[in-house]
Amino acid sequence: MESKLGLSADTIERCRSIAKEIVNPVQNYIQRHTTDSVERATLRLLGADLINDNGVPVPNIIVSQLSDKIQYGVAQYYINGLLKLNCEPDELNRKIAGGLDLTELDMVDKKYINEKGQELVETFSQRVKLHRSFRKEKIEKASDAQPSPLLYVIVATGNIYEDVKQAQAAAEQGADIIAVIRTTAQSLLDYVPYGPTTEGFGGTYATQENFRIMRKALDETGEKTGRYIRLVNYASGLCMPEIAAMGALERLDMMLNDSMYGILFRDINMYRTFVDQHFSRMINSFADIVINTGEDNYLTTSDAYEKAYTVTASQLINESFAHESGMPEKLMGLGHAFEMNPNIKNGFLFELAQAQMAREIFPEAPLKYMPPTKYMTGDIFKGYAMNTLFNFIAKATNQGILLLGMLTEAIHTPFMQDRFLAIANAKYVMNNMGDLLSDMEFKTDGIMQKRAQEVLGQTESFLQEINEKGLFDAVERKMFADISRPKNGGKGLQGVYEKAASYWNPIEEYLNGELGIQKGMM
Amino acid sequence: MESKLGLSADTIERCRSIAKEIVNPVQNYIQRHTTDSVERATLRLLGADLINDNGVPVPNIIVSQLSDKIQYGVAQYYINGLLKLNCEPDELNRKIAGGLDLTELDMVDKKYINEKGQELVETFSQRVKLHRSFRKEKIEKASDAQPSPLLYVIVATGNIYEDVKQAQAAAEQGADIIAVIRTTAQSLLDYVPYGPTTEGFGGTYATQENFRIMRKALDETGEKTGRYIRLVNYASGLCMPEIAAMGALERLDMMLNDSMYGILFRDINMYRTFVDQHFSRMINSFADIVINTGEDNYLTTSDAYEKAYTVTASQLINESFAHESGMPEKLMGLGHAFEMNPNIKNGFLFELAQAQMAREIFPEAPLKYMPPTKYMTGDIFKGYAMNTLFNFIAKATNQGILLLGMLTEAIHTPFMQDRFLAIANAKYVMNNMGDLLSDMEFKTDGIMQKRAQEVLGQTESFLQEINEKGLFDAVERKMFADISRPKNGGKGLQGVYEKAASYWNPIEEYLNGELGIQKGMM
Amino acid sequence: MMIKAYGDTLNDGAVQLSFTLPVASGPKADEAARIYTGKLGFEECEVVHSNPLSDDFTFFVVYGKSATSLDYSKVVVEEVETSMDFYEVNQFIKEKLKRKIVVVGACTGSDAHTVGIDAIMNMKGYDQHYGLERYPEIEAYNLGAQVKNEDLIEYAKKVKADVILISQIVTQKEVHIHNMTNFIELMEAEELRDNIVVCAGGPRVSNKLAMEIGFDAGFGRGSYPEHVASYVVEKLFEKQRK
Amino acid sequence: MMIKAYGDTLNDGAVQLSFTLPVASGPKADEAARIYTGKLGFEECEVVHSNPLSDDFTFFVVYGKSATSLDYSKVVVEEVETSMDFYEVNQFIKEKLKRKIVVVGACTGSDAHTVGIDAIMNMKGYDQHYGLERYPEIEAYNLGAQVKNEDLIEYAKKVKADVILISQIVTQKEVHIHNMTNFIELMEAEELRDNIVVCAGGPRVSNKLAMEIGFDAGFGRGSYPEHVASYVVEKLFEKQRK
Ligand code: B12
Ligand code: B12
Ligand SMILES: Cc1ncc(COP(=O)(O)O)c(C=O)c1O
Ligand SMILES: Cc1ncc(COP(=O)(O)O)c(C=O)c1O
Repeated sequence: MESKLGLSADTIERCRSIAKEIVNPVQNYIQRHTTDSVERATLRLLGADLINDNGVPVPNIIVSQLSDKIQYGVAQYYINGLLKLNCEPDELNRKIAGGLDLTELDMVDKKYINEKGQELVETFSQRVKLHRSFRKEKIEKASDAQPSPLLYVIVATGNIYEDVKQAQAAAEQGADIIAVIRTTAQSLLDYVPYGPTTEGFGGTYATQENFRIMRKALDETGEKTGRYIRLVNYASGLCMPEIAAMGALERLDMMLNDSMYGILFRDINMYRTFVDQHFSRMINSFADIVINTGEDNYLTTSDAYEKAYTVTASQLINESFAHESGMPEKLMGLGHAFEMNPNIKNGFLFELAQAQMAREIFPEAPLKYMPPTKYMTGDIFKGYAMNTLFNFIAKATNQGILLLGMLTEAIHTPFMQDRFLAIANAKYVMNNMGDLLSDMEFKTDGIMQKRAQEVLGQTESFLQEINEKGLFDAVERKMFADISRPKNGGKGLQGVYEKAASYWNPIEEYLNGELGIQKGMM
Repeated sequence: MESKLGLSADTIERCRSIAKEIVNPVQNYIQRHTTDSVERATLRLLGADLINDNGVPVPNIIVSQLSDKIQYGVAQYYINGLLKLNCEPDELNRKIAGGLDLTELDMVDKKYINEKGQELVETFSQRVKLHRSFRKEKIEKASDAQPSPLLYVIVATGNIYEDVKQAQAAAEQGADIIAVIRTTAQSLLDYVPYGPTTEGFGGTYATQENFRIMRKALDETGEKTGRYIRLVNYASGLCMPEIAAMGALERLDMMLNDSMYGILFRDINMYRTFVDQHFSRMINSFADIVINTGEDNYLTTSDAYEKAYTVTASQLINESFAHESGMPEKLMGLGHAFEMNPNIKNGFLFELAQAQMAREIFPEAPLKYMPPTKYMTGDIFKGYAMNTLFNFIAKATNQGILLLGMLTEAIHTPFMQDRFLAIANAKYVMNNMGDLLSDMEFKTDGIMQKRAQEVLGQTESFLQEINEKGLFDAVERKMFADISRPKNGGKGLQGVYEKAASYWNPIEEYLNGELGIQKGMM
Repeated sequence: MMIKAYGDTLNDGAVQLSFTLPVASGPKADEAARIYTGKLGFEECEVVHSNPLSDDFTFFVVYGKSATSLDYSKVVVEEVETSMDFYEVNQFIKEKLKRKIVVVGACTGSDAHTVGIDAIMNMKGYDQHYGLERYPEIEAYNLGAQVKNEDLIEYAKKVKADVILISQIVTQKEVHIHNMTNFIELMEAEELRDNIVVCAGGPRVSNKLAMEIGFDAGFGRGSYPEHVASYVVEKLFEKQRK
Repeated sequence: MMIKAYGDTLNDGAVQLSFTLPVASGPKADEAARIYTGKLGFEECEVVHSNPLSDDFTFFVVYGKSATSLDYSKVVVEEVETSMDFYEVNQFIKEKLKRKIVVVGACTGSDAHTVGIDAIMNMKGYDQHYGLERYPEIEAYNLGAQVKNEDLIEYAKKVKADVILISQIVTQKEVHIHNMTNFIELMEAEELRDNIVVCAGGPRVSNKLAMEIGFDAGFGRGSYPEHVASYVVEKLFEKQRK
């Protein structure tokens, strides 16, 4: 496909290979390390679940019991428990919640652990494969009813049961994707809450039970409307791999999962995040879960016109990291956003150029396009007009995933009617101007072509600079989003461990095999 | 300028000459006739004004006094009165209102009448020329502050004093043009009400005093904001020439004035309307008043996609009639509208093609682009989104006069905030995508090019058909807007008179000279 | 069943408002808007946006929560019965009324909006719904717009109308109510009211309003020809049986 | 001076509302919306639009008129004085306070929104208005977001702050009020409240709200650095003179 924007394929290629060079040393670090959360995710995939009377989840109990042994991989101790007590995970979970200390059990022969490990991996794998084929079938059946871009809305009442009402209503109105926003600051919890929850701030706790409740509700509405309603939650944070694991088990369809979001926007330690994102993306890749990256956050924090290139650079880095996790392009919901100051003259042209550029650089990725938020005000009417132009560009540039703007963005998390109005707006616009771009051409060396070329050029220089410094240092030196994060600062560093030579993780092994991930030098 | 839509210059030329052929026989009729309203307008321009105790305006009293003499032109009798009673118009008006019957006065020598006539014409001409130069100067000074398209909003409270508040607020918010909508059914009154009025339905009476009040208010706000605020009213109806006369005297800047609107949409007799529109347009031409034609009405009555060609055809006919009145293109605010069903797939493309086509066919005319009205509903949010796309097209195709859509169009005449929201929407959109069209090209033989070419083709056939039947018969046979109007039906036919050979009208003579209008065969 | 407005939590009572106050923009105006909304009965009023409209007027967008609730089970609407489609209506006339019926319609008074009455009556219909002129069992006369009540009644007498349909679109200063009331008065003066089924329609005409004024029924936005057709034939049948 | 909402005629009381009711769409729902709006105190309520949101919910747009009026002359706002610009503030500090002042700011609690506090404090400023870090006479420390109240106070003690600025953006379930109240309680427990000028800011933080909770002042949407700067230096000067 020829570039409508006159972008040079060589420059794009160069950018991509610099991104790979940037990622390489980080990947090297990742492969030599594990984290609390990677281990807890592994436990969850093998069957660990439940909380104790103090609300501490079993995976956390196990990891703290084994703190000095984590470097060997905690899976073997959990499996050893199953073998020693001759029980299934459910029972073992109850015992651990009741006070059983796994370190007090003698270890059986590694051979048996291996065997049992394979069995549990098989259970996990079967479950996820069933989800995959179920989803695939539903999506194929509904493909005519759900053309691109898919309409994505959030629910965020804080109460999973209210969320269900809101989500079902939205799905009936035409939403294809429902994201249950998490309660504020859940990303900073170093454990995953348990059970159904009804009290959150600005969102609802991500718990496995909440996933199940919403999954069931959306499947119902999907049946009713003859469509497949995708469910999204947030992996990012200190529990990134665990939440990915829960998503894989409960058939979520998308996961917020960025390689650097936690570092920059949640002050989570960079080593922790890099290791976590890799393992969580392996799970997503295997479970056929589309990730959503968080480039929009650069633009809400910095100026969207000035810093447009940081988005493109981050997309390329995210892509490179995702490749390392065995992720195919079709699962890469790379993020970007319509966040320029609405008062910029010809802002629409710059946004259009930017969106089209993303489309051309990542032709296979189902780009996730985020609506105006930063410049939304209490003027809900103005906001509605901005969303109209946003929807226009989304359709004109064939974005894959359209996160709908809410007219009340600056006021409150969405009311039921806000979502309805957003969906109606998108449907109106997209039907009305659907074939516009194929009916027009960009003027050679016009405003839009020049803008895209300029941003691509800036992206290349920026990536080069990062590569020279190295990613760790670049983050420390404020190169992203004007935020400096010291290498050993932030939350969660204490949960990072160098793997012992004998480190064993049956899930990781299995996924590496399934996803064809090449291990680099150790 | 090359056609972006690939329209054939030959076809356009052919359409134009058919339109002229259609207009020729009508013009011939027009020149041989006068009407009550033409005579009353003439009287007003010579100085007649005031009402009697029953509210009957002096011009109407004179015309009914002279009913059997109208064929000779009433001006001479009024002037005779001035000479006989040796007074100025003010005094004569009072006397007539008080009961004086002009027919009872002996006629002085025609020579004196002629002389006095020239004097009064001179007074009229001076007054209008002063208005013209005042307006020209103000507009030139403010030209940077008022780029194209000019933003046009309506006020319609029914009360001239409320209208003033609303109009001034709108002008401060950025409106360039204020139209005072007339009370419903004023077009059917065969006289012009008098004085300031505070009771109208869906609009405010057009009276000369109301014109003055609003003119003064807008001049004030214009001074305050460093802009020139245009004032619009409606000529159409049984008093078309009179209202044009009042507009010329009070420095209105635009006038709703269509060659066929009254016939089709108000069931006014066609002979009456054709004669009236001609004289009223002569006045507008001389006073440098931009006319607004009413093609939008075809689309609110019939389907906008199917009947798009009727708009283009009507524009060409309106243009041809306007030329006959000595009107330069820059005063031809030819109408069209964004009225397609919002659910049509690619409706935006068709609207864009249509608007661009009008632009290309009438490169010098300040096209008046009307907003969505028919498909507006109580869903004010949806309406606001539709207005966003409407504003988009207006700017993209460089329309001259942008009648802003109101989000409450389907509910009530505009509230003060409705106008504000409309202006804010237009400003946002137009600044944001201002240079889009010059940055894009229409795809050769794409949806838009084909659509425009198709509509132009239909226009030619339609004009041909009208020409074969003749315009009078075409109207009778429902060819416009699916409405049939019999030649001798409708209101006002009794007010049409064949001119006597000695017919005398000093205003008409003067304007014919000033405007270089060639009299055809009689 | 008691109900309240719903934002994102049952019974939160959340409502969006917008309005203009005749005061200059500024903190005092914002506070006035908050208090005003409070006086309207809302709690937790938030003035989320304000914008000057001129030196003397300011526009506000406000969100508030209201404790007011409504017993939904007590809400009664006299819905117009609109059960039959084109074919069924014609069938019904043939079988039950056993003769063609005569319908006269117009948009009355100074109101010049023909599109609504055309939607109901014209041959081609509206939104893929045939108009009354297309019904083989109905003799339909559409007099167009700006028809005087007197002329309409005169015409109805002439063609021996079973049904008169009135359209009223302009409502400013309640002109539609005056017009509709005047029509009913004339009908009564002529002692025709009881013999002829009279219906009104228009975007601001509800069944309730029309009945209060003395019509048999009223038809609001979104009406289709078969709605009024099925209503009037049932009504005529009912009258016939009395 | 009594005021009412204004649509197109003085004192017409016209207000636009939109809301959702937890009922299935249909004529009964429309009627319920009309009655509900009536119960909210509006007259001439017109349900101009309704749309199903699901089987159990319906959205409405309604226009109504309210007889409620408000005595505008009785409205009081304690406006924060915001008289000086960047240069004047620095001048004022030099001349009147005669020493550099220390300002510590943060977005507190679980709130992670830095843009607001950055707008006030960062060197580069916001919307062409320099932030406090750029003021030569101010020593400004911006601790960023998600700062615990305890940590903030600790830090303020360490740098001997004259002023503490708090930003609160998330307001769901009134989390900002809890957070702000907790801050004041801690300040009082540490007996620092009287020595330090404390201001809060955020899009839903009004001067009124902040003062009720115990802050010296509050700054809402559209605040600029010089607003808070000129307020605090005047306040400090006032304290100094006591
Ligand atoms: C088209 C239009 C016009 C056209 C009319 C062309 C024509 N041939 O009819 C023109 C341009 C001429 C026009 C003029 C005016 N209009 Co106008 N017009 C409209 C517009 C845009 C659409 C109306 C329409 O056709 N709707 C589509 C039809 C199908 O819907 P409907 O009429 O509601 O009919 C449906 C139902 O109500 C019902 N129904 C209607 N009648 C009947 C009768 C029966 C018996 C039954 C069973 C059912 C029924 O069934 C129909 C199908 O579902 C509306 C705004 C809007 N979007 O609603 C303004 C609007 C109605 N007009 C308005 C005004 C004020 C005027 C003017 C008075 C302005 C002026 N001062 O010049 C003039 C004068 C008209 C006059 N004397 O009456 C106002 C009325 C405000 C108010 N509430 O009082 C509106 C709301 C616009 C506005 N916001 O200001 N208008
Ligand atoms: C950008 C943004 C984010 C970014 C923040 C990036 C960053 N580095 O700050 C990201 C994406 C991380 C984010 C996340 C979330 N956000 Co957020 N976010 C926004 C957004 C779009 C813009 C806020 C903004 O930057 N405004 C621009 C600044 C300049 O304005 P300001 O903050 O009002 O500040 C001005 C004044 O208020 C004042 N001011 C502010 N503070 C102070 C302090 C002092 C002392 C003074 C004097 C003045 C002052 O001066 C400033 C300049 O005028 C708003 C929506 C909106 N358009 O407002 C939602 C919004 C604030 N977010 C919201 C939510 C719910 C969240 C989340 C909780 C969602 C979730 N569950 O994940 C998360 C978590 C955040 C958390 N833990 O706090 C809600 C809050 C709802 C509510 N009323 O409670 C909003 C309103 C969106 C919505 N409709 O749901 N968000
Ligand atoms: C990639 C990514 N993860 C997570 C989040 C938000 O999650 P939290 O607020 O829980 O960190 C966002 C929000 O924008 C995001 O972009
Ligand atoms: C050319 C023209 N004249 C007049 C009018 C309306 O005037 P009235 O309703 O008084 O006939 C319109 C309205 O659309 C119009 O287009």
